[in-house]
Amino acid sequence: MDADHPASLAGQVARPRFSASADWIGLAAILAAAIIFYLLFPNNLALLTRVIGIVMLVLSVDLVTGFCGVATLGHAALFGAGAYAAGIAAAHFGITDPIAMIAAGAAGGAVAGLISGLVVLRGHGLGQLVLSIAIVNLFHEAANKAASWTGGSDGLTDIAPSPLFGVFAFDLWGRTAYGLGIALLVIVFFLLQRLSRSPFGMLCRGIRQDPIRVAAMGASVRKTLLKMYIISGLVAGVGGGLNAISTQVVGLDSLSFTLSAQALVMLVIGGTGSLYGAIIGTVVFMLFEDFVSAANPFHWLTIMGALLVGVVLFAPRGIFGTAAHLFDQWRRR
Amino acid sequence: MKRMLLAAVAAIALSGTAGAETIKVGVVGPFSGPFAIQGKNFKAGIDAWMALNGAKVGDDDVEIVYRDLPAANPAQAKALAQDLVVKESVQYLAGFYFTPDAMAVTPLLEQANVPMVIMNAATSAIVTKSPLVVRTSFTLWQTSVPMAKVATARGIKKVITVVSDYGPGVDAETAFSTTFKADGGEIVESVRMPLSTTDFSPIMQRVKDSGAEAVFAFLPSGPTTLGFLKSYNENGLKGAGIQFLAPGDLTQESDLPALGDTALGVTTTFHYSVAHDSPENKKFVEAARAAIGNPAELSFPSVGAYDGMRVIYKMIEATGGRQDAAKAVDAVKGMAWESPRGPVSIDPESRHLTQNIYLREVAKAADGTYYNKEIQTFANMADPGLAAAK
Amino acid sequence: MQSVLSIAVDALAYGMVLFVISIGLSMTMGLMRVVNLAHGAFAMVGGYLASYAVRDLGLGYVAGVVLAVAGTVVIAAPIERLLYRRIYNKPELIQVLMTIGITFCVIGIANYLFGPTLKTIPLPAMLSGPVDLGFRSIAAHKLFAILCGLAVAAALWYLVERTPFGVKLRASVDNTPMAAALGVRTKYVYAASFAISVGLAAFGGIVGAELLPIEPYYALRYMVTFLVVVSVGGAGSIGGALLACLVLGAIDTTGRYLVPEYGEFFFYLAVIAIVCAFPRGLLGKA
Amino acid sequence: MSAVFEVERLSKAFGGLAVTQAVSLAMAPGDRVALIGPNGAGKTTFVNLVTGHLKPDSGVVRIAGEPLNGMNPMQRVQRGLVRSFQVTRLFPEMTPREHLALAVLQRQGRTGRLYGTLWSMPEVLDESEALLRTLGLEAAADRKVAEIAYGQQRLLEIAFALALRPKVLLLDEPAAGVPQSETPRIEAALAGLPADLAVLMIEHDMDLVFRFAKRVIVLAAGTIIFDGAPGDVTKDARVREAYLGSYADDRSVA
Repeated sequence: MDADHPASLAGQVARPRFSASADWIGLAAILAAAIIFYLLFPNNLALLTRVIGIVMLVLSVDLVTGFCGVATLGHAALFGAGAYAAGIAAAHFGITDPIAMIAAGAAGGAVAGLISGLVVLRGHGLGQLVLSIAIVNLFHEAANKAASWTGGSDGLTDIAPSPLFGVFAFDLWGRTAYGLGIALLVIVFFLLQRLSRSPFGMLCRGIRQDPIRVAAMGASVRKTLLKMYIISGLVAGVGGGLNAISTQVVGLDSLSFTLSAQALVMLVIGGTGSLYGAIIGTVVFMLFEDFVSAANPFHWLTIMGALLVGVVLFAPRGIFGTAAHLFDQWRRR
Repeated sequence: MKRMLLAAVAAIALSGTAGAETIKVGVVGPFSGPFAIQGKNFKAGIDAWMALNGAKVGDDDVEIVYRDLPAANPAQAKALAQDLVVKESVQYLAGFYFTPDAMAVTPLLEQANVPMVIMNAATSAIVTKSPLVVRTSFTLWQTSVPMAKVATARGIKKVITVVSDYGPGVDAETAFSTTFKADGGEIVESVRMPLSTTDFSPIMQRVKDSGAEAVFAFLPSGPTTLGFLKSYNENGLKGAGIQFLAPGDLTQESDLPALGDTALGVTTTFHYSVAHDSPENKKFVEAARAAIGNPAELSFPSVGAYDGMRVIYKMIEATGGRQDAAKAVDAVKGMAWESPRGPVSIDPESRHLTQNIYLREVAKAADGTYYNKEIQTFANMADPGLAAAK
Repeated sequence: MQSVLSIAVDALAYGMVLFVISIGLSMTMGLMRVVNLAHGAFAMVGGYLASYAVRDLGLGYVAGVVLAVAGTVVIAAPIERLLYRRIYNKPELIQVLMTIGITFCVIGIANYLFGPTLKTIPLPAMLSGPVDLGFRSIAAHKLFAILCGLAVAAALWYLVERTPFGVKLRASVDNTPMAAALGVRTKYVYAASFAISVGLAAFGGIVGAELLPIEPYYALRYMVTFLVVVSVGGAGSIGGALLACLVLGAIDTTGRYLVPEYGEFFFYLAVIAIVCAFPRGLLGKA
Repeated sequence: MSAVFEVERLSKAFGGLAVTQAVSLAMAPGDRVALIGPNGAGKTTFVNLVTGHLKPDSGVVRIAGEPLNGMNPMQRVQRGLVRSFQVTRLFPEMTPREHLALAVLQRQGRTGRLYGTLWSMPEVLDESEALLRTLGLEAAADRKVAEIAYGQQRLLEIAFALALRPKVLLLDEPAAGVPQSETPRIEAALAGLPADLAVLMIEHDMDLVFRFAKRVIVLAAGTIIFDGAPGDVTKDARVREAYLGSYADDRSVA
């Protein structure tokens, strides 16, 4: 990974060894959490798998919003495109191998990312937000219109993924789907960690902090963001593909403004600009929602709203962001 | 904690002595969000049934487990159903307001060994997706075809259809158009408008310009119907004598107080009016109104839920409380009873309800409230949609 | 020709309803720099209060409207004091989170208090009938909405451009510390303009209730529409918002007349085109 | 020596107002030129025209003989025309080391790379470290820029530009806003700029101009009114008039 060059100046530089090992700790933590959740809630695997799919969407939002500073309320377009790509591959082209379906999802997400990026990046501030909303609504309408391909508002059904590696079937208990989800999450998370430390990741953080400065050093802000949008589409598309496989149905809601807004809310709850924040925000939001909506199916929205307000008041950097900040201050003392 | 433990011990002890089981029924519906009123009606129908018939079948207790699904979201529907089956060990799945949600769950049923009783979702094809599906609501074909007959009978020759651009809307349009054309009528234009439409004036202008004698409309029940009917009146269509034809979703009872005089005289075809005159319905309405709290909120999903519970009770009885989905479904095939909506029976082949469809007119009662007054009956309608699909 | 005129009148009415509701949001976003996604919630509160006052308490329409607008401002005041004041000058995403949270709470509470059904605001006889325009008839309340829109636009313009309060407001917005140093009590200026914006939302909710009916989900259902209006017009610009509403009303209405099944496409493609061509809104300040 | 940076009859008008009028100048490698002028003389416009942020009405800018017309600001940077900002524009959450590494990577065309960390690129770190030392920023190297002193930020601004290895460097008031006590460090940094680099400094502080520049250009009302040795500038009648007289009144006539 890192070459140790004692002869070079780099060898004398105080290298932040902490962060590299933290990467591995993070991956281990995800795996550990996955196992703990499996043991604690063996009967909730369907929900947990859905959470993983949405985690990918929120990670994808984090890539453009948290890392690059592009606010979006239309990111479900990428997620839904992935879900429909995987679903259509299975339902219309007989591509039922789960890995191939995930690949189709990633490809669909990337294409949607490119299209979204081309439009959304033309705006700034509020205009950008509105462009992203327009995009997701256009995608939604297009999917509604193309009912012969997408099933329209009835949803795309008849998605029957074949067993994973020919062995593990996707059944009612959802163990296979959960396992596949965790494996994909670990891979995606590992790659995104690498990405966030790469030169490209640095450039993106630079763009968020001062795009004019980035342009003044000769880098193209637009091209960089577009590239990030495509990567973001890949990630969201994998999540969408996973959802198509695990639920075996794709609905128009996966291309909705509502889902887009929820994803952004989850990200902000967890803490923007950090991969952990994206995961924690999604898990907290969705498990909390599941809990309160089961406890009181009729009036849970109020409690949900109170949670959001509470986060702003008491953890304005998001749950992870605030925790990290407190830890940082504690370490400095 | 201690109390919970005690309760658990007590529960085990009780079940041991009595030999009775708790049979869980998972109900998925929109209990919050924009369609909360429909979910509330599910619950009212279920509560009414249990209030009138007890929470026990034989020795077995029946427990309802509610899950909220605020808007059509098939992926979440499936996750919820999976959780209900795996975690809550429900023996029956019921509810389902939206078609895509019901569709998403059907592939699970066989493996889960769970019958599904649909209390609303109204697209014909759902029952074909699994032999374990039984539906106690209606289909859009069922409610739209009679309207075409009414139009022909009234001597209307030219109709424009205006529907919301989504599955049920397209269903209603096809059902009406096919029937109307077969009877020699002419569809001058078919307009599909996005679900999000709020200002209907331009649509009404189009209707006016089309030269049709009547407009056949379908929109999902709720806020938009108000705007639609108002536009119909205010843009002078009513005045110009263009007749308004629609399935009963547009004048569901819970919307009537808001629609007020706007809806007066509007005729619709539907399977259930809260004002249906029968002793069975009186009993039901009384119980259901008590359950829902605000009597004005009671409308059609409640009757689907009420009859759904009747079917589920029959299934529990037939299986003796044991989990056997195929046997349970077999037991209700051909089942016939007097529902609050009128006489109904379950078609053994399609597992869908054969029922009367009524032509109704919105009228004002003596106490100033509005109701759907039944003026004509189309008896024993099976689902024409399935026949058409073949 | 008659159809064209007719469509134009519909477009104007629809646009003006949008304007009355959205202009308050444009003020909060442009002048106070708060992405207030709870704006629709306040419009809804106004609608509920008016419906309650006129329908259930049997007050007259005018009294009901005045009471509802005042009531909404009274309800909003502690929310401003306790919650909004903490998000002025905070990052946009934090504002989004807070205001969505507030929206959820308002929806939940409205659902609990008033139930999930539609609520109407009974109109006085004068506004409920159709009015003959010669080439067509139009509902009187639509004409009323058009007049309200024009009145609101004129009054706001006067307030911001021609009164001492407007001067203070613009000063506070341009440079809060400087304005404070010059003796402007910015806290009060912010509170006052927030109150105005909420009052406008409530007023819009009431006037527009015939077109956008009041129900608990109102707060989220039309949020996107209001955001689109503000961004197309340019946040903080009264003329911009007015122009945006007229343009969007025209596009939407024409689209739904000509190609109803593609109305949505038409509308959002137009929005994309406008936002790309005018990144700061039609009349937005650079 | 042949010119590395040439500006030929560059003109720009906003509406009827000519802000830059037929400005021409040439610089060779190693030149140290100061561009001065009273407020409103058109210095900012001139810089924006050169960097490509504004499109000139006429005229040519060349780097090493290559005309830059039609190139966007990024392409101009890639040709070796780099600027610093009057008010620091840095990335507040990054460290100086990361800034310089990023600039080095950018120069090498490697900022698009999706893999590998800085710590796996010793040559990049070495170069950044060398720049940090040259400008005396080692102590602050691993602190967030938002937390370091303004003087150090100004130095980093210069180092950042150097990391791009420009042929021509436009320094926009490099000492602006720096406390008196820290200006010597800035001056030292300026004195240590690479010998083959052509530097055009826009500056108000005449002390700094006299110490740094071998040549001074005075811009007034959009035209060059003086181009010569620093020693002569204060004696020039036109310059005196521009700063002290009411030359600006004639601008509308021009």
